Amino acid sequence: MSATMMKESDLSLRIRDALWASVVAGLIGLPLLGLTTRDGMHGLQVETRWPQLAAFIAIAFAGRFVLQTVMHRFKIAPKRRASTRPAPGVVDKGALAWLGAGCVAFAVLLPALFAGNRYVVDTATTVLIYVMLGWGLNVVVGLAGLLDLGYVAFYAVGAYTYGLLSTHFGFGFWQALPVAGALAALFGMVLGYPTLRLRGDYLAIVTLGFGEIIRLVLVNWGDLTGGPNGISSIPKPTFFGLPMAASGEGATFASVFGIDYTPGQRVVFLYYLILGLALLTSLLVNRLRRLPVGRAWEAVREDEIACKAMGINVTNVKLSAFATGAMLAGFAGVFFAARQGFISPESFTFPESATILAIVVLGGMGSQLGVVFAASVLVVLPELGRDFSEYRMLAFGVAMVLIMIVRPGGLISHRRATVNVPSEAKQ
Amino acid sequence: MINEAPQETIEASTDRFRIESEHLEMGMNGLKHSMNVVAGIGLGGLALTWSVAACANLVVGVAGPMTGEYASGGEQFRKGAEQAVKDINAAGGLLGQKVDLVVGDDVCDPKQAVSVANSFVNKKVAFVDGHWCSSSTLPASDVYNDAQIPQVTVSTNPKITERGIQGIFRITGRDDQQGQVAGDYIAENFKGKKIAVVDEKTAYGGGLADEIAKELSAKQTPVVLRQSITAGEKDYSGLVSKLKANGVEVLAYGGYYQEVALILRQAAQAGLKLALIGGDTLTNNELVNAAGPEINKVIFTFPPDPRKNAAAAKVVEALRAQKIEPEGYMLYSYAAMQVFADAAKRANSTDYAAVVKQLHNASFSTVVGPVDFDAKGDLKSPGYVVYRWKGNNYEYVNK
Amino acid sequence: MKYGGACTLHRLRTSLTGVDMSQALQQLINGITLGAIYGLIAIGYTMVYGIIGMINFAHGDIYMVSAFIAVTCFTLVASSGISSVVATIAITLVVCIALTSAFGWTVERVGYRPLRGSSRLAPLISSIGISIFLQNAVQITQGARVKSIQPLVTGGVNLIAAEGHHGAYVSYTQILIVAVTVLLMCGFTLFINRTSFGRQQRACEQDQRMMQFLGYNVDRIIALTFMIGAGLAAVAGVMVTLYYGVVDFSIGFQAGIKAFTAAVLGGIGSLPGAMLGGVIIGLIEAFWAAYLSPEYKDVATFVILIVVLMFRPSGLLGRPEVEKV
Amino acid sequence: MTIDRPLLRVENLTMQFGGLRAIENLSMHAYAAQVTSVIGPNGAGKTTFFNCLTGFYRPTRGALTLSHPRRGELRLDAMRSVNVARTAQVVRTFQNIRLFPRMTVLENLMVAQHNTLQEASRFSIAGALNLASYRRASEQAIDNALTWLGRLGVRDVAEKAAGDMPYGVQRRVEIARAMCAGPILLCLDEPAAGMNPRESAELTALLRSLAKEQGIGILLIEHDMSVVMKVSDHIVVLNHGKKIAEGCPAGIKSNPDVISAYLGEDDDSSSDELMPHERSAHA
Repeated sequence: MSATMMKESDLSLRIRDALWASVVAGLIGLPLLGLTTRDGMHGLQVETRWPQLAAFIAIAFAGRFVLQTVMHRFKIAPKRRASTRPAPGVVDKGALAWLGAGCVAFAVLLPALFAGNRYVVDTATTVLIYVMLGWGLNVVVGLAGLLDLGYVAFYAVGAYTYGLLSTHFGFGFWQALPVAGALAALFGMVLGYPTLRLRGDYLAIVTLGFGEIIRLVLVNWGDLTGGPNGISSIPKPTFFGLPMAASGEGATFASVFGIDYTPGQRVVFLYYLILGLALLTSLLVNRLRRLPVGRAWEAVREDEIACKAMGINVTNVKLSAFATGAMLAGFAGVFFAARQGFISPESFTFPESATILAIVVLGGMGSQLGVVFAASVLVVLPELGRDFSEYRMLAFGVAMVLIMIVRPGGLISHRRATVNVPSEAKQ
Repeated sequence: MINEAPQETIEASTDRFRIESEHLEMGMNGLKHSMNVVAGIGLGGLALTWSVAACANLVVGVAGPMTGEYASGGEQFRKGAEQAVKDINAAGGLLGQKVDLVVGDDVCDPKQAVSVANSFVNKKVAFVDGHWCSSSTLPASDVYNDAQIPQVTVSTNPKITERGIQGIFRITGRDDQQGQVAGDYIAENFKGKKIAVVDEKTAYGGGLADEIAKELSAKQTPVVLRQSITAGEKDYSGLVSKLKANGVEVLAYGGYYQEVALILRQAAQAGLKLALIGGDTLTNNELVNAAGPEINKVIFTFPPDPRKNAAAAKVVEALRAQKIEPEGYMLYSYAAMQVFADAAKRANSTDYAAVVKQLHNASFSTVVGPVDFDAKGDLKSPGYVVYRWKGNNYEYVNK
Repeated sequence: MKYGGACTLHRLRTSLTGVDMSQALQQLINGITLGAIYGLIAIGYTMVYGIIGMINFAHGDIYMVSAFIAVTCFTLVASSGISSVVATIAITLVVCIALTSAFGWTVERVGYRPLRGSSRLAPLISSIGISIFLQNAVQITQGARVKSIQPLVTGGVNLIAAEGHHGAYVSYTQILIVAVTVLLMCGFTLFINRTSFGRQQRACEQDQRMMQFLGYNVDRIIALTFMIGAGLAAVAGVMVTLYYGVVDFSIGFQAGIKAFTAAVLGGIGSLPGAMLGGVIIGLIEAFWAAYLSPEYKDVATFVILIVVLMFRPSGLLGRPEVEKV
Repeated sequence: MTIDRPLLRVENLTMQFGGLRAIENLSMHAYAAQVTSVIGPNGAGKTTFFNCLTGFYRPTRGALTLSHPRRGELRLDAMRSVNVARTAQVVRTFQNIRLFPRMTVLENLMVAQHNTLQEASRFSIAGALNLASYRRASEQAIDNALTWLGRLGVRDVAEKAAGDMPYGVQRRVEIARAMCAGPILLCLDEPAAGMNPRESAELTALLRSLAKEQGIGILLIEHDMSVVMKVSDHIVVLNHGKKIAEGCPAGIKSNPDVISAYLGEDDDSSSDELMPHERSAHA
């Protein structure tokens, strides 16, 4: 009896709640869905779309109600205070390791699985670029805890370094790679220095500012960067000096290996190239994490004052984090330039930085595997949406919000210890 | 329970969206789902390969900014292509095959342009109509060249045809050519007036303004102010008061219409009387409302208005019947398709080499008049004409 | 950068020759107008930051939405045959503030409340997500074309009418914008300092936990803060629509960044700071654009921001945080 | 162990915040191999003293001189906190525990040995290549850490996240971490706070043995009189930033000024502090 009473009361509760939801839906739907303006003969004219608005409100009501009921039924408590600390690993280490191995295997086999499917391989290449960028930014944001909204600047530095060196001085991909990395790292330190005293959001806006400054300089310093025209016909990377071409002067990859050239080969080659770079990055970052410098990064994130009291030079630690992250972005930039063959400032805008940051956070800060998944989601989603392009960025935005709400700690919020008690010492 | 309501409101926005939201959920619940997402690349790919396998028809692509800042330009471009394909199919298709049109949205972003290009290659398109922005055409054309797909673009940046790519053609003039025309016009019609040359820093605008400036100096016409601004701003009061301080009467502008509208309005507000001369993008009728009464001060260069061609009459009629005004590049997009279809017919195949050979040698009659490509792929006789906006439509300026 | 410096110097020399007082005055006026708008948006950032210590990246897009609402509203009112300019503006303001604050509320509810107490980056990302969503939602529902209304308030005052069209000119719109902003600021300061909500709001900034223990509904206070921020952004949206007359779905980003910069420059968390920062940035832009290189004016803005922060790590009016050991 | 020359000499140290004098003309000595306690009612300026000592505050006046066995006379008041810990090897703990919460206990102790390891890793190159030299160094660091965890009886939590540990454990981990940094002067800010009598008794024993066998000086801020009285060789009593008494535990206990300073306190929480522990101290 009382039970039914209960049900009744919270049923009405749910209805009231759903009504409230639909009221809000009405308020925000009215100006966007309900009314719109079209260019008329003289000035704008207002058009109404009541049916859409009504549908919208109805769906809001129904959706809210159903959702509430479901949550009520399955006793899903709304988690208000999501824990600051990453939730204890979603899965145990073993499973993660296997998953990682699985991803690598999938990545290696992908060109075979989709043989001749240029588009898939190319999209996978894009994913890997973002994975690499994500891992780089992870050092700065995930490990050292420095919020960087201008990361794309270093990506640009790398790309333009290769673009300029190759077009002006005939540098090859492999020669340019270290130069670009070093230069980006240098920028990382230069830009990092003024931000050392800043925390949190002050750091955020300053790094954002740096990103914009770099972009504006690229746009306006026409003599060097070609301004908005960018740099075109940047050479593609070679396979140990063998060009990937139908028939270049001298030996080509195809001719040497006695196979006939197909444009697909280059795409696959580029894919394996970035895969290699990404795996190297992963190894490097993993290794650094286990080194004193890596632990210092995390320590600074956790408590700067304690670091000072332990005699750790916080300045150096932060700068090393900036430099490392920047260097990796520089490498990614070189590859980007080589793959596109054309670079212009449009590719290095703030939304790019935001996307990379989103990848790191959605992935679960500090988790390499998480970055892989997040990058896949954020790159593949818009691609899948290409055919109904209008709605794809819409979905993209929603995805970011939903993932954050469902998993505030990121897809994989699981921290691996950097050092363990040696087994013989255990007892 | 706190957070969900507005998600629903978001979901409500479209049923298509819900299709996607399935994909989103993948991301949500941790690993195995995320695994699916990785596989998602695969699924996406498979879906595409199937779609290719499914249609035995001849596939052609049209690419441009269907969303984003320049969406309206892309829309014109797409409508033109759609109409062309419709008409071709109505006439029994091409080489006995029905023609399917696939649309690629590059948002005028070089990275996405490459992605679109690759998806076209994947869908085995026989021909690409586009891209629209120079900054998209440049990187994409490498991919098409790689995959041996002929391409006809309306991008006006000279560089595009200067890179020795065989299969790329341009059915409009180039910035340097229209820059010349605009420059001449200014030199002749605004003798002794104070002239400023301003551009927004885009591949299109910068190039155009430089050409105008070059032509003016060639004609010994002094320029009191050469200036660049950043596109996408809203406040150009700085520029305006600079123009005012220099007593500028004629503003030659290289850039898109959004900025033109703002500059004119803010100039008017500051009580500055200006004549503004710009390039082909000022055909966009968004400018009419955006610039308000100032519109009548806008002069621009554009190829001869194809709507006035007898050859175009039928198409124009057909489009107007669908409440579509064939303005801007719509008919050029249509013509690009015509050219390809024609070349394919003559070559009696859609094979790259054959089609390109035809495109280089043969001459075609299209809705934009006779079309002849030179060795580089540019028009042999690119006519640029000067127009002036009058209220809601533009007309030739009689010199 | 070096090149930039060189060319600006060059520009400086050339332009200083042709410069007269009236242009300076003109830019002062333009700068203050622009700054007022930035300031109005910046307050939204600064309030939200003050109360939950997080950046609301969607704020700029809320302002954009309000501009669209304003366009629709202006058009409706015009077509409904109300001719009085004052009435038109008043109605639009009310409608915009009401609807826009609904957006503010929703943003908080969707993007922030579920994430309260989780890592500081989670809400940042969700708000970036919301910002992307809003931009595209507007683009889809309202169209990608630029919306424009005919100038509503025309005419102005010539300050130095003397030598021909070299005079400094204040349009009535500019006067209106500055006036409204000043009024709003005064009223707002009173509101925050006098009313009980103002007190609660400031108390929350000090210590949310305590407020909770004291039995205040912190969620409600935070939600209201978001709504107020949105309301002010709405005013900015209306003003911008009046001022420029042209609106498109991408205006939110630029303005957002600038306003955010303004908030930080003035010392994030401080209301007068936000206004001050806004005006400073407005002036920097106006003068840099007029006398030096317009294309480098944003670089200038950010460089100045960075320099200021290097010497005052918590902005001009922000209370410096002492290292608590 | 010779206690002729003091390890730390504090000469009329004054710390002023605006109008408020947190410390006024404090002069005192601390010796190697000895435990020197600084006691006093709340707000007596004890922690401020530590902050001056470890370079977090710059003293308004006065000198803090450390006679380092190898590096000679060092003026701590002129050093940045980093160097106080690194060069002068003066390591401290914090009243409100400052561990690295999301890192494991073992990692916390490894971070404390950062400089040695960083040295060994040769700009992370030797480390990245995992050369023998670095491997040896890190193995040493690990069992050094484990040893200290053992000494403080918290070895079993080595692989747990430090932030998840109970209060008492965290205190001990923090001490272990400080010891890993290899101090010659160890400054402990209320180490016994939040420990039960048994734990604090253990702590007392531990501190004494640390001082004696390692020969390091220990500066101790503590409210728990039972600990203070047992562990200290020398006690300095502060009140309102001034030194009101100094001497051996017995002397301090019977010192009228001290009693009044505590009992005189209107705040009774601190007044009863002395009495109960008095008894337990005698018991």
